[in-house]
Amino acid sequence: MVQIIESQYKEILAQYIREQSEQNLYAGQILSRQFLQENVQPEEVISMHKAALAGLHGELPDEVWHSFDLLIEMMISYGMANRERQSLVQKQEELRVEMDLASHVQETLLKTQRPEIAGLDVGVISVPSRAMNGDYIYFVYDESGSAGVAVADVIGKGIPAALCMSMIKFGLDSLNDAAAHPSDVLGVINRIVEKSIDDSMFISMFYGQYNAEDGRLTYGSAGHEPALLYRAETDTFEELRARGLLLGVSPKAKYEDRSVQLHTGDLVIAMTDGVTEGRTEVGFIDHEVIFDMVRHKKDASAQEIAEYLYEELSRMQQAELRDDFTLVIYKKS
Amino acid sequence: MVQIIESQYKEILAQYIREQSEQNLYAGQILSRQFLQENVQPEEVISMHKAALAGLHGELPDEVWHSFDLLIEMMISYGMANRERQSLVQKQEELRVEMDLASHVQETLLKTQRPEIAGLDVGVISVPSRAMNGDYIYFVYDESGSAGVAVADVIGKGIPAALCMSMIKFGLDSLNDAAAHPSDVLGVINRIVEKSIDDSMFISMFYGQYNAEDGRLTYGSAGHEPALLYRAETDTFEELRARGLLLGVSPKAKYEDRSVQLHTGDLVIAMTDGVTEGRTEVGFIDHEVIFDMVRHKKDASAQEIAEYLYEELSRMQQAELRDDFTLVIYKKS
Amino acid sequence: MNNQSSVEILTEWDIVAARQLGRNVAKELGFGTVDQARITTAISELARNIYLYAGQGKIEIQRVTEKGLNGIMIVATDTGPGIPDIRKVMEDGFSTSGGLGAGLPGVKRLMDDFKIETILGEGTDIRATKWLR
Amino acid sequence: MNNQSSVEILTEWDIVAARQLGRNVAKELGFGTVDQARITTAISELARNIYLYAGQGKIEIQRVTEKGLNGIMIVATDTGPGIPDIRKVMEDGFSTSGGLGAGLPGVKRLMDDFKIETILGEGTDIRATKWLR
Ligand SMILES: [Mn+2]
Ligand SMILES: [Mn+2]
Ligand SMILES: [Mn+2]
Ligand SMILES: [Mn+2]
Repeated sequence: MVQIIESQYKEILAQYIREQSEQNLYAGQILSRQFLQENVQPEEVISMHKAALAGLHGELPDEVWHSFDLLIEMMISYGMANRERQSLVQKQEELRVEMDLASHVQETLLKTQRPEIAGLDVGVISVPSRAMNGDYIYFVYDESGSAGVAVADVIGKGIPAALCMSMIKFGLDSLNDAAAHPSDVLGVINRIVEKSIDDSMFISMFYGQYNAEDGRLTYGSAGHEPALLYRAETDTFEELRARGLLLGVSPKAKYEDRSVQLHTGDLVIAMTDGVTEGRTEVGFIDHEVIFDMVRHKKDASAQEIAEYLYEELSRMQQAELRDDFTLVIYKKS
Repeated sequence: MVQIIESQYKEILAQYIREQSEQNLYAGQILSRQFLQENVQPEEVISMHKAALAGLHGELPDEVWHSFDLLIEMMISYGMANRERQSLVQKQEELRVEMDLASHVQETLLKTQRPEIAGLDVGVISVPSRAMNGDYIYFVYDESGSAGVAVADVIGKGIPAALCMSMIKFGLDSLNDAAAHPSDVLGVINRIVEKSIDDSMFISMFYGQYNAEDGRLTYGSAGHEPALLYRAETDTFEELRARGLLLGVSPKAKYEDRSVQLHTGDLVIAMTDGVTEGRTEVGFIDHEVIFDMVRHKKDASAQEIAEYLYEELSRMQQAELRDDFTLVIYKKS
Repeated sequence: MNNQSSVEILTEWDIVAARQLGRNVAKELGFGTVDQARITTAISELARNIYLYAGQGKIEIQRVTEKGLNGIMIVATDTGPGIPDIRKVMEDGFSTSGGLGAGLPGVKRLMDDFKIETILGEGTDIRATKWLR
Repeated sequence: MNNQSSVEILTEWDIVAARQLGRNVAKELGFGTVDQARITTAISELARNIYLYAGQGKIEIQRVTEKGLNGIMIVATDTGPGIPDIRKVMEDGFSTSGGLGAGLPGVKRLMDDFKIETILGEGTDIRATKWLR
């Protein structure tokens, strides 16, 4: 193998010394790619070059050959660096496999079931910016027509954030009450978070509780992005804001319950800041942009609207999600 | 900067062509290290070499100069590879920071408090083989003198395993009963695990429940390494084994309750397989080896015994932990 | 100020022609030997991607001026299948392995500016610029 | 079969002497120019670590034979502070940065076999071998 490569190289060198054509250089570049793939180190390339030149022009004076010997010495560090790269690439590959497994475990561990309630159409999308999602959606519902949804965002991304998600999931599991008031749910989760994680991590959460019997949505927020309410009758938007500290800041934090009456065709869009703070070439994404998209698609199903918003907004960000992107849509039918 | 480097290189080349001494080569190697640190790429080294040689021996024939032009072309791929290395090193550094934060989050999230019970001395050590621990120790105790301990090992390491730990912690938290029977605890956790994670992940667990009133230890096991019982009176060892499938295999798995009477000076040593399956140069670590170590240190405190076992056993493994290493010692005083 | 010329990439010979065009322009603009080699290597990688994976496309070489700097821009366009996951092909560790889009992170490193747009089923447009300093 | 000779490392000049010793032995054993350069670079790295961080120590060069192969073994011993975390210094990314133990993963890559023993407060013993093929 090495001998074939050596004679190929000598051939290219001979032609290049004769012709200096672009084609010779192209042949050289292809060979050099092959060198790299077959772990030929740069110091070996110099040595091969010296041998090839000696074979072609053995008559050259000693200073030429000495000069190559120094050059071999100079290339040893680059050879070491190249071997380091190979080992780093391999490690990265192992890590990729580990992260894929981890994000699969995260998915199974945190899976939640979309409410099936008469008169309520639910759409969901959640796309992580990196391997592991730091946004979280949790549903709880019952046969009497209550449907709660928590939309949470851990401040911070990646593995540390992913670890916190399970705490939220198990906290919500332990409540297990689809009719619970948002203020109570946020209060309980706040105390768990405050107790379990240290001062550098915070979580924002929107909690919405829909009651199919009277069509009211009760909601609360722990420092979370406001949800949007689209009013079908007037074709207008309202922001659903409620006061409350981020989860984990203080065990004494109090949360509000607010409520709105939903009518046929109304949409509630809860989201994380990854939806609105996506940067485009011209700056942040404006709420007006989202309004227009929602209006354009308002007659579609909740899931179709969610996917449409993701596609349009991620296109505007040149597919470079800087933050996890999560949307939940409740559509009253 | 570049000009200083260039003239330094020319100087070294001139001397080497004249003397060919080891010292010149050493000077070259030091300069080459500096090149690498200052992001001089290998193609630039060749170009610098060509220029230096031209300055010293401009009379050399054209084939020499052409040959260097081909060599520059050959080095471009190596330059790309080197830049890739730089970016990989940086990514690895970022990952290191992320993993440090993650393992800190894991620690705070999973923290558990060592029982404080009259007549019971508790020792604990848990050392991860990588950034994140896939072994887990959980304590629960009450004022009536009950002290439960769970020692768990996720089959698998790293981030995916770490994500599973929180599930166990919150499962055990929800029980919150220091007097619960091991068979019940293992049954509950088994159902949570079976429901929450997929078929590729399993967890082994030893559960021991000590009652200070009568000095009995009741224990059960879900496919976990047997615990060791050291009898002070007879200076002998017993293995504490109990039947039961790994957690997560089947929702119907049943677990045993077994029990032993502890006397003053007796030691219960629960551990994960990282303790016994550490490989040394001569093979696996034998139980007899551990027996001798325990005998040697039996009069020390439970914590001192645990730390002594870790130091001795990790020394035998040449400090290369292949698996997470976890030990809990209950010593009846 | 723009000044352009281009080579259709249909055969491997066209890769050499694109390199030659790029090298000529780079030399005229005053780039040194090392930068010429980098620019032609970038052209090679882009042209090979067209040749191997898109089947059809072209390489344009433009002289560009911005903020008083002169530069050379390689524009590689094809009507191939597009790249399904740009994030993935732009990741390190792929640049030296084989496969679709191999070498794009390498091209990005050889040049100063790099921009890629791709639409599935329609094709890919890559622009890479090197400035003369 | 063993055949040894050694150089005490006290000044930077001793690094050059250790290199020269290693190169002579490597040449005599029949190693080519590239391998000679790799072996002397490994010697340099080890000797520099002694010079910079341990203050005192020595480099021995041994000719070794095993399973019919001839080889050269560099033995670097010092009575310095020892290395607190071997796992860390053997990690990639440190080899090209500065600091204690810099370059050990590099030495490992330049040679065929590599073994390190260190005791805090007592010193470090590194053995690196390259086989002639
Ligand atoms: Mn977040
Ligand atoms: Mn966010
Ligand atoms: Mn494990
Ligand atoms: Mn284990």
